Parts: sequence; structure tokens; C-alpha cells
Amino acid sequence: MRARVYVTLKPGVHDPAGTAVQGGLVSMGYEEVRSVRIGKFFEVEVDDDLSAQHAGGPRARLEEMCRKLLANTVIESFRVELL
Amino acid sequence: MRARVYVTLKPGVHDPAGTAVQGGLVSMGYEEVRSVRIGKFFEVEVDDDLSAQHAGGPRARLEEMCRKLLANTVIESFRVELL
Amino acid sequence: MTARVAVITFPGSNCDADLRHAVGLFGMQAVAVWHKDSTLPAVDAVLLPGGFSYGDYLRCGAIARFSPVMVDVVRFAGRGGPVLGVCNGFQILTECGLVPGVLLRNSGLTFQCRDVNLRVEGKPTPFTGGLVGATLRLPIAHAEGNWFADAETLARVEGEGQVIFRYLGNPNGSVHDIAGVSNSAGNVVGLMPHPERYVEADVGGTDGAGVFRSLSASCFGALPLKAPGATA
Amino acid sequence: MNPGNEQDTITDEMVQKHGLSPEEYQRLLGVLGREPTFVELGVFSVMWSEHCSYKSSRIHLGRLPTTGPRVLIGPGENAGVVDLGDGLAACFKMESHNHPSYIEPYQGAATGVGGILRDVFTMGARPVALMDSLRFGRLDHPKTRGLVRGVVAGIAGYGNCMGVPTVAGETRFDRSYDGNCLVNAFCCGIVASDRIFLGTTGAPGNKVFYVGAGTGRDGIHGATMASTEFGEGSEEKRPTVQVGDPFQEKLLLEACLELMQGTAIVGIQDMGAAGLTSSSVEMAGRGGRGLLLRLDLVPMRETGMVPYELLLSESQERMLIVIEPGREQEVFDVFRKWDLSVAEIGEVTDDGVWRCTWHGEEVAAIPVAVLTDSAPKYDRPQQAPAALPGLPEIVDPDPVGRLPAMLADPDISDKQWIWRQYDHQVGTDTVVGPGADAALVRIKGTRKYLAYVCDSNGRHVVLDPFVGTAGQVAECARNLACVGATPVGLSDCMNFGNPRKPEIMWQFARSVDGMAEACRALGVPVISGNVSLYNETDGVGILPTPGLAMVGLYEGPPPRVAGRFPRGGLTVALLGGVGRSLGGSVYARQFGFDRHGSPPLVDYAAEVALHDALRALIGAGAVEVAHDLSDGGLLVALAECCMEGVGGIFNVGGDAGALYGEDHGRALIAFAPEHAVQVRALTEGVSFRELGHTGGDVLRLADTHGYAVAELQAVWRNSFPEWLNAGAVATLATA
Ligand SMILES: Nc1ncnc2c1ncn2[C@@H]1O[C@H](COP(=O)(O)OP(=O)(O)O)[C@@H](O)[C@H]1O
Ligand SMILES: [Mg+2]
Repeated sequence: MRARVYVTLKPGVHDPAGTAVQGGLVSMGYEEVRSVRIGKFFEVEVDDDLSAQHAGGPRARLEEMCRKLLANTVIESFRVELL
Repeated sequence: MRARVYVTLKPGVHDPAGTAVQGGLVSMGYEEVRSVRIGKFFEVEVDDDLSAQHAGGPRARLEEMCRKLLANTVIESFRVELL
Repeated sequence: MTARVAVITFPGSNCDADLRHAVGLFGMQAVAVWHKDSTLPAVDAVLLPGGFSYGDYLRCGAIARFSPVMVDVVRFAGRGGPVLGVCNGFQILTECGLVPGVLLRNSGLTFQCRDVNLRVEGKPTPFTGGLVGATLRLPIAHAEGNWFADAETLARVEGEGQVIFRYLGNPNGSVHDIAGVSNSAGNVVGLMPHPERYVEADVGGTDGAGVFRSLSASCFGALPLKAPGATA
Repeated sequence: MNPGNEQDTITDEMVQKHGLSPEEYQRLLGVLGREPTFVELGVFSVMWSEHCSYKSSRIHLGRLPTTGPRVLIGPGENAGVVDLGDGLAACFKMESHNHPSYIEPYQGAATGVGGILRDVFTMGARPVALMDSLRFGRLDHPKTRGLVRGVVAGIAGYGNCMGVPTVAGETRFDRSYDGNCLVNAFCCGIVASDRIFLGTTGAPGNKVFYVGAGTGRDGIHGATMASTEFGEGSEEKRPTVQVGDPFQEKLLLEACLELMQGTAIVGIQDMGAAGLTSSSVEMAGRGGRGLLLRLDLVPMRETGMVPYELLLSESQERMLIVIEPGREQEVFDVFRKWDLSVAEIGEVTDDGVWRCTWHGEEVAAIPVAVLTDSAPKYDRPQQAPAALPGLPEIVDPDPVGRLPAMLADPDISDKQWIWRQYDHQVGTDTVVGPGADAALVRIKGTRKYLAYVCDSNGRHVVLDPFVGTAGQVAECARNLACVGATPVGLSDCMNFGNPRKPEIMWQFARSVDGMAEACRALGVPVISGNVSLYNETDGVGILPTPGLAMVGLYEGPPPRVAGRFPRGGLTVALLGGVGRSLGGSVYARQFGFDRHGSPPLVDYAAEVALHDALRALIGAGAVEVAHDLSDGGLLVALAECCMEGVGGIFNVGGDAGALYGEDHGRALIAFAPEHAVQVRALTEGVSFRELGHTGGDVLRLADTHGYAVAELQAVWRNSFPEWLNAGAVATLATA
């Protein structure tokens, strides 16, 4: 099974990289770009048989992975999408 | 207007961070995780009036931004999603 | 007459002063050039320094590549002018396609500041004339120095002698232990290690000196050349 | 609660939420002579916080020696400055970022580095060296690995991007830091001694400029957070995390130094804790003037921000600059060149009132003196804690055989895993980098070198804060002597628990007194520092940890001395006598007897004689190796000298005290036999004992033990990274 996990900075958390990219785009002539915020996503491939051994299903497991590793929940929020 | 741009490593390109995350997850007990690849996404806010001054519409402009800056097309592919 | 060497300062460059200092030690005149300048002054060579241009945000070198002065740098390179990119400078050169490949995150994921041993090889370049075959001990200081190219590019780079520096002991996972490459003409070279850091015996060592001696010699003569007193 | 600018009625609950006690609020009403507005309440809450007002510590810090022939600027400015001669001066300071680093290790540590860099370049100095002093909890505590990875990555992320080398530091572990790590960062810059900039206002009519990054909602109430204990519920404070942008700071650094080349600047002050509020109030206070700030002109990063937020935000990478009228264009030109925000937001006034307006309407008006001078000052009660048990006799049939375990101890093992992540060479002046007793960094174009060291030893200090802290001062100076340098100044970062507990206050006061005594005895002025209190979690305090950073000067041809044996055939000697003090030692802790006994005493005369001898030996080129004895005592120091692969045969044995005692005033030297006479002459008056000779790849001890150096190297090098990698990766630790 495949899943996608999207991790974004929480609203209000400063995104220096996004700001730099926005500035870069404007100076390249894309002056219509008002703001850029950068997130990451993980394409995760999960073994179905192994996954089946855990109660709660893959979504619950993936959300746990997010809380523990994939997202820094102090400043980031996440969203899990099963494909 | 808002748009999302997804940038992923092309198949065959090493993803050291993805590999490390996969290894980390397995060692944390998520042994069902077979592979992880990490991509980025951009939440872009575009000024409609300024955007309207460019022929071809916002999608074409965003794809141009991707080719020029947001993605390194030697190793990355991209996808633009208008919201 | 003194050779004039441009050292470009991008926003976030932090080895520009180090490069200028090194250039000066070898009897050349360093010319500080601001990234927003629309033209390059009359110079014999162009150096792109290490650092974190635009914070290394997005991808290292990705934004700096669009600096106004780069238009002229590309032209200068196209005319056969010597161009060297060190560390972040190398990343900028790959982003603008002046040298092949890309620089990915180190396989160990962390920034690494340590000495590495390198073999100088490949075609003669303005920066390595007379050094080919030598082994140098130089420092690296980067988080994204893992050079990568697709199989076809890799074969071409290897086949045409464009691998200019190769690690003896790979610190970052780069393919074929590649530490530095040139363009096909050989006048543009990028490398991750910092030759400018090891040019004085009291600070680290002198194995970087050959690169600057080669440049100084090549500014006045034809290639290939013998660098005076190279470590070879 | 509406964080707006309207006139809320202030309730008891609001007062409490702002960290002010009922008595403090009464004091506020008294000095202000009326009820504050909500905005003003916020302003008082940060200005009167422990972090900004030093209300518990100030009366004690006055006892430190802060003057000396070299001191150009002592405590009170953003950083202290000492004269180096020939028109040059060193500007340095150490500062804590403990609480933010525990909440978000990467950003907390990164912004700690950012803050200390700003303190130094605000003074007009170009930063040339960073150090970091770190404390973490037990290795087997579930949070420790993630904190180590995150903090180290954060320091690397910020310092490397700034292009300032991180040349030294220290890392230690103890269970008391389980819930409260310590992250202390130090920065030193070089400045022309007649071009030092201060945070002042000059005459009324001068213009106030805001430069740097825009203001967002980050870190609101950070100063208040650093002034309360952690406990249940502190998770909620999390959204206040500040995110650092080293790229902006690099631009800010270059832009400020560029503007400082000219004469436009009257005063300049970075925005650190409590941001716009404390920076503007401090400037007005030093200048003895009033200030008007038009808050609606502040560059903002987010929409809908209100005065309260603008005043309390701790957004990073911002500065206030005061210039004379007519020089505006220079400021605009420089900051626009570097693509930074720049705005004229106010002016210096003559009425002594700190005033803020919002679209023309006044939202705060407080006499500056009320904010600066009338902050509460406490002489909090002190009481010596119950005496700790004495150190019992340790039964150890084979003390020499414990060497590998000592080398694997988290406080002793190699920390290369950490400092390899720091660019310690950028600037091309690092002669001696991390991993040595002290770093040595050249000043280009001169014959001067600055030496840097930071040290703190909670294991000793907890046993006797006075003696333990004095010992640390001695150790810092000794480390500098081991690279040939003479101390020129000290910066301190006092990390302690809750000052409302009389035992903690006693620790603090005794520690200050111990530092003061040792600094006087060794002739080292304290030129800057920082206090971090409330380092407790759920009532458990950390070991009292006065973090010390000392800077030394060496002048002459490059010193040729190493901390490791470079070759065989050298004579090795111990200077300073045989050890015996195991109180607070790493050895005692390995047996579970930390917090037992008393720490080693300092003999200042012997200490000074040793340092002078070391400098003379190094200056004369008589020794090839100098390495001081500290954690782990003689045997650990000797083994550390072998870590380049060269062993030797040494007459070293005896009891655990002789082997692992952490007595002060001692160092190892190694020299070529032909220098023996010279060495003896230069060490006259210092206890001297020949231990043996270097050579081979085995460390032989007292005919009883022989360790393959390679094995010792492996234990020492690998134990720290092995522990880090043993647990699951608990954090990605990346920006
Ligand atoms: N423990 C200390 N020893 C000496 N000086 C101190 C100490 N703590 C604070 N200071 C001085 O008090 C002043 C205020 O410190 P601090 O609030 O940390 O500065 P900043 O506002 O720049 O962050 C500084 O000049 C500092 O040097
Ligand atoms: Mg300050």
C-alpha cells in the first residue's frame, strides 16, 4: 500500500525558506507571487501483510509515525492520505 | 489565487534523507515501512490582477517558475495544482 | 602585471573574504564583485565562493544562480575564461548548468567539517595544471556535497576526463567518489573541498596552494602548465 | 482576553497571566500612579521579568570584579569589550537559551546562537568565534537523544550559515538536566577600539530606525517563559516558538557593519528577549531621553497585528538604530542594498517618556525611569541546603583497569560527532580548533591570537558552590595557558534553579562569590554575562551550573604546541603534584557517589605559578605538548594525549585518587630530551614529576597494565556516537 504524508508549518510560524523563494521569484520577474510557504511530503510504501498485524489500520500507524518522527508537532501539522 | 506545486525526486535519484527516515521508522518499530521518498510542496499565493497581465494564465506561469527555480529538472519532476 | 581575479559575493556568501585573502597570497589581485552588478569587470578569472547563498533555502545555489552578475559569468565561461566554484560556488555552477551533475544531501545527513584526501585527475584545467596525479589533503565543510548524475552523464564525465578531484575515502556518498568536476572544455571547475582554507602552514596546511599557483600561472600562459612548487 | 489596544480593565487574572505577583502589581500602580493599559501591562510584564530585570540576581552580580587595565566596556552593554592593544579590541559575551531549546531543540539552539551574534555585532564587532556549552540529561532518558541531535543541528545550522567558526565548546550529562537541558552560546568579535557602538539615543530629534526582518507573532512572552519553571501545562506555551533565519542575520550583520563604516549611527541595539520593548526602553534609559515609537510603521510579516503583539514579539534578526536627522538616506541605501526591511518608526524626545502610538493614537506612555530603575530588586532569602553525605571509601581492586570505562564516560568520551557538524575553520584563522584544551584563533594581519575556552562543572559546584565555581575559573585560565595564552576577560552564564527557594539562592550567591574570589586572584575581569534561573522541571532543580567562557591573548610567532603526543621519544612530566581529591569526580560518579564529599580546593599561588610556567615553556618552544588535568584526572589526561596513536611507557599507578583525582593546578607536558634542562629551569617553583617517555602504540602503566592505543581510541571515539545511534532516530533534527 502507498500513502502520502503532507507536513506543513503551522500558520503563523515563520518560514524563512518560503520568504526567500518568494523574494527570488519576484526578482526574477514573477512579481505576481505574493507569498510562498514550503512544506514537505513523504511518499511511504507500506507492506500490507506487516501492516495488517497492527490494530487500528495503516492510517493510525502513519499518524503515529507523524507525531513521533515525520512532523515536528511543535511547529508543524500533518495530513495523511492513503492512496 | 492560490496554487500548490509538488516537487518530487525522479525515480532513480538517491534520496539519502528518505532512506534515513525509512531506516529510522523501522528501528522505531514501524517495520511495515518499505520505502520513503521525500518531496517538497509549495503553497503559492498569486495576485490575480498582476497574474492576469500575463498571457497563458497562472498555470503556465507557475510551470515556468518550476522549470526555472522551484524544481531542478535534472533530478526532480513537478506538478502544479490550482486551488 | 598582476592577474585580476573576481570573487563574487552573493547574499549569504561567507567564504568570499577567505578566497580573496588566498588569491592575494599568491600575487594575484582579488576584485570583490557584488552579485547585483550587471557586468563583470575586466578580470582574468572568476571565483564563486562557499557559504550559504540565499540561506541554501530551496536548493543550494538555486536562487543565487539568477543573480544579475551571473549572466556575465556564464558569458565569461563561454569564452573560455577560468571559473572556479568552491562548495556553495560549485552548487551554483551545477544549478546554472556550467558543470554537470547535482549536489544532494550528504548520505550521513549532517553537515561535516573534516579533512579529506583527494586525488587530482582528469583533463588539465586552469586550476589543476601540474597537479594531476597529486594527492591533496583539504577540508570539506558542507551538508550537501553528495555529487550525483544520471548514468549517461556520469559515463560522459568519466569518459571525457571531467572528473578533476576524487575522494580517497568518500565523506558524503557522492557517486564514484567524485569531489569536483569540470565542464567539457575544462575551463570551469567546481569542487566541494576548500582549497582556500589550506594555503598557510600555520592554519591547517598548504595543500590548497597548488590550485592558486596553477591559476596564477595559467593567467599568463597556455595550458597545460606546470605549477611552480606544486605538492605533486 | 483581547490582545488589542483598547483600554481593558485589568483583572487579577490578567496580572497573574503576565507573571507579575500581586505585590509587583501594587508596585506598578505606585510607580505609574494610575492603572496601566493592557498594552502597558504587557510591557511591564517583560521589563520586570527575571530575564530582563535580573531582579533576583542583580544585587549579587555587583560583587564581581568588572574592571581592569584592559576593560573598555564592562557589564551593562550588549557585550563587554577588552583592549588587545594596537587599536584592536575583543567584544564577547555568553548567553543562555535553555528553555526554548528544551521546547524546540533545533530552533531554540539556533536562535540562541543568533541572539548572541547580534549582541556582538551590535557593538560594531565582526564576530570571529563561537562556542557552545551544553548540558543534557541521562543517556537513557527518552528525550536525551532527540535533544542532543536537535540542539547540535540548530547550532550548526545557524553558526555555519553565518560563516562564524564554532571553535570550542563542552557537553556534559547529568540526570538533573533530564527535563531542562542547558544551551549556552558564546560569541567573540573583533572591533577597532575607537569604533565601538553603544545602544544609546543621543539628542532629542534623532531618528529611530527599525532594520532587519519583519515582525511576526513569534515568541510572544518568551522572556516571561524564561522566568518561570516548566511543569504541567507548559506544552501550551509552545506556539511561541521563534524560528531563526540565519540568512537574514548574515545580511543584517553585513549591512550593520557597512553602515558602521560611516558616521550616521548614534546608537544601535539588537532586539533580543522582549524585542522592541526592551531594546527601545534600554536605549532610552542609557541615553537619558524619551522615545516615541509609531508602531503602525513597524515592518510586519503577518496581517492583523496589534500594538501589544508588536511590542512583545521576539521575532529574530531585528535591530533598532538611532541616527541624526539628515542621515536617513544612508540608512535606506545600505539596508536596501542588502534587501532588508528598513523603516523610520520614531524619534528621540526630551520628556523622558517612552511613548507608543498606533495610527496617531497613543497606546502607551510610561516614564523611562519607571521602566528601567523601578523594576523590583530582591534580596531573596538564602539558606545552605542540608549537608551532602561524605564520600565513602570506594572499593576498587583494580583502579588502573577502569581506564576504558572512564574513557567511555559520557562526560569524557570524544565529542567529535558534535563538533564535526560545526564549521570550525571558516575565516581561515583557526590555528587550534575544537577538541583541544582551548581554541586558538589568529587575528589576520597581526601577531595576535585569541584563545577561547568554556567550562562549567556542576558536579563540583553542587558540592560547594563557592569552591566549585572558583575551581572552574582556575580551570578556564589553565586551559588558556595550555595554548600559551594569558586571560583577558571572562563572560559567565549563571544557570540555576528556582531563586525563590532559599537553597537555590544560596547556591547562586556562593557561586558568585567563588567566581569573584578566583577572578580577583587570577586577575581576570568579568566583562559580560547572563543569568538563567528557574531551570527546574516539576520542582526538580538542575545542578547549579555557572557556565564560564574565558578569552586569552597570545602574541608572538605561532605557538607550536599540541594537546596530543605527536611522536615517540618525548619525555612526559606531570606539573603540579599528585592528585587525591575524588569528590564530585567522574570516577566517583561511576560508582554512584556523585553528590558526595567536597570538591577540590584551589591553591591560587600554585595555579598562577603553573600558568606562568606553561606560558614560558610554550613561548620558548621548549615543549611539544601541554594538556591540563581535569575530568578524569591524571590517567584520563595521559590517555587523551595518546589519542593521535602514539603511546608510551609511564610510571603511573597508585590508588584511585592519584589516578583519577580531579585536583586543580596540574598539567601534563611532553618535550624532547634535549630541552630537559630548559624545561626544568622554566618550571622552577612548580612541582615537577617525570612520568616516562612516549613511543610505540601501547600505553604501558606501572609495569602492570598495557593498553593498545587503538583499543583506547576506539572506546573513546565510538562510545558517544554508538549511544546516539543505538536508539531509534527520534528526530529528523533538520530545519
Ligand atoms: N552573570 C553576569 N555577570 C556579569 N554581567 C552580567 C551577568 N548577567 C548579566 N550581566 C550583564 O547584564 C547585562 C544584561 O544582560 P542580558 O539581559 O543578558 O543582555 P541582553 O539584553 O543583550 O540579552 C549585560 O550587559 C550583561 O553583560
Ligand atoms: Mg543584547
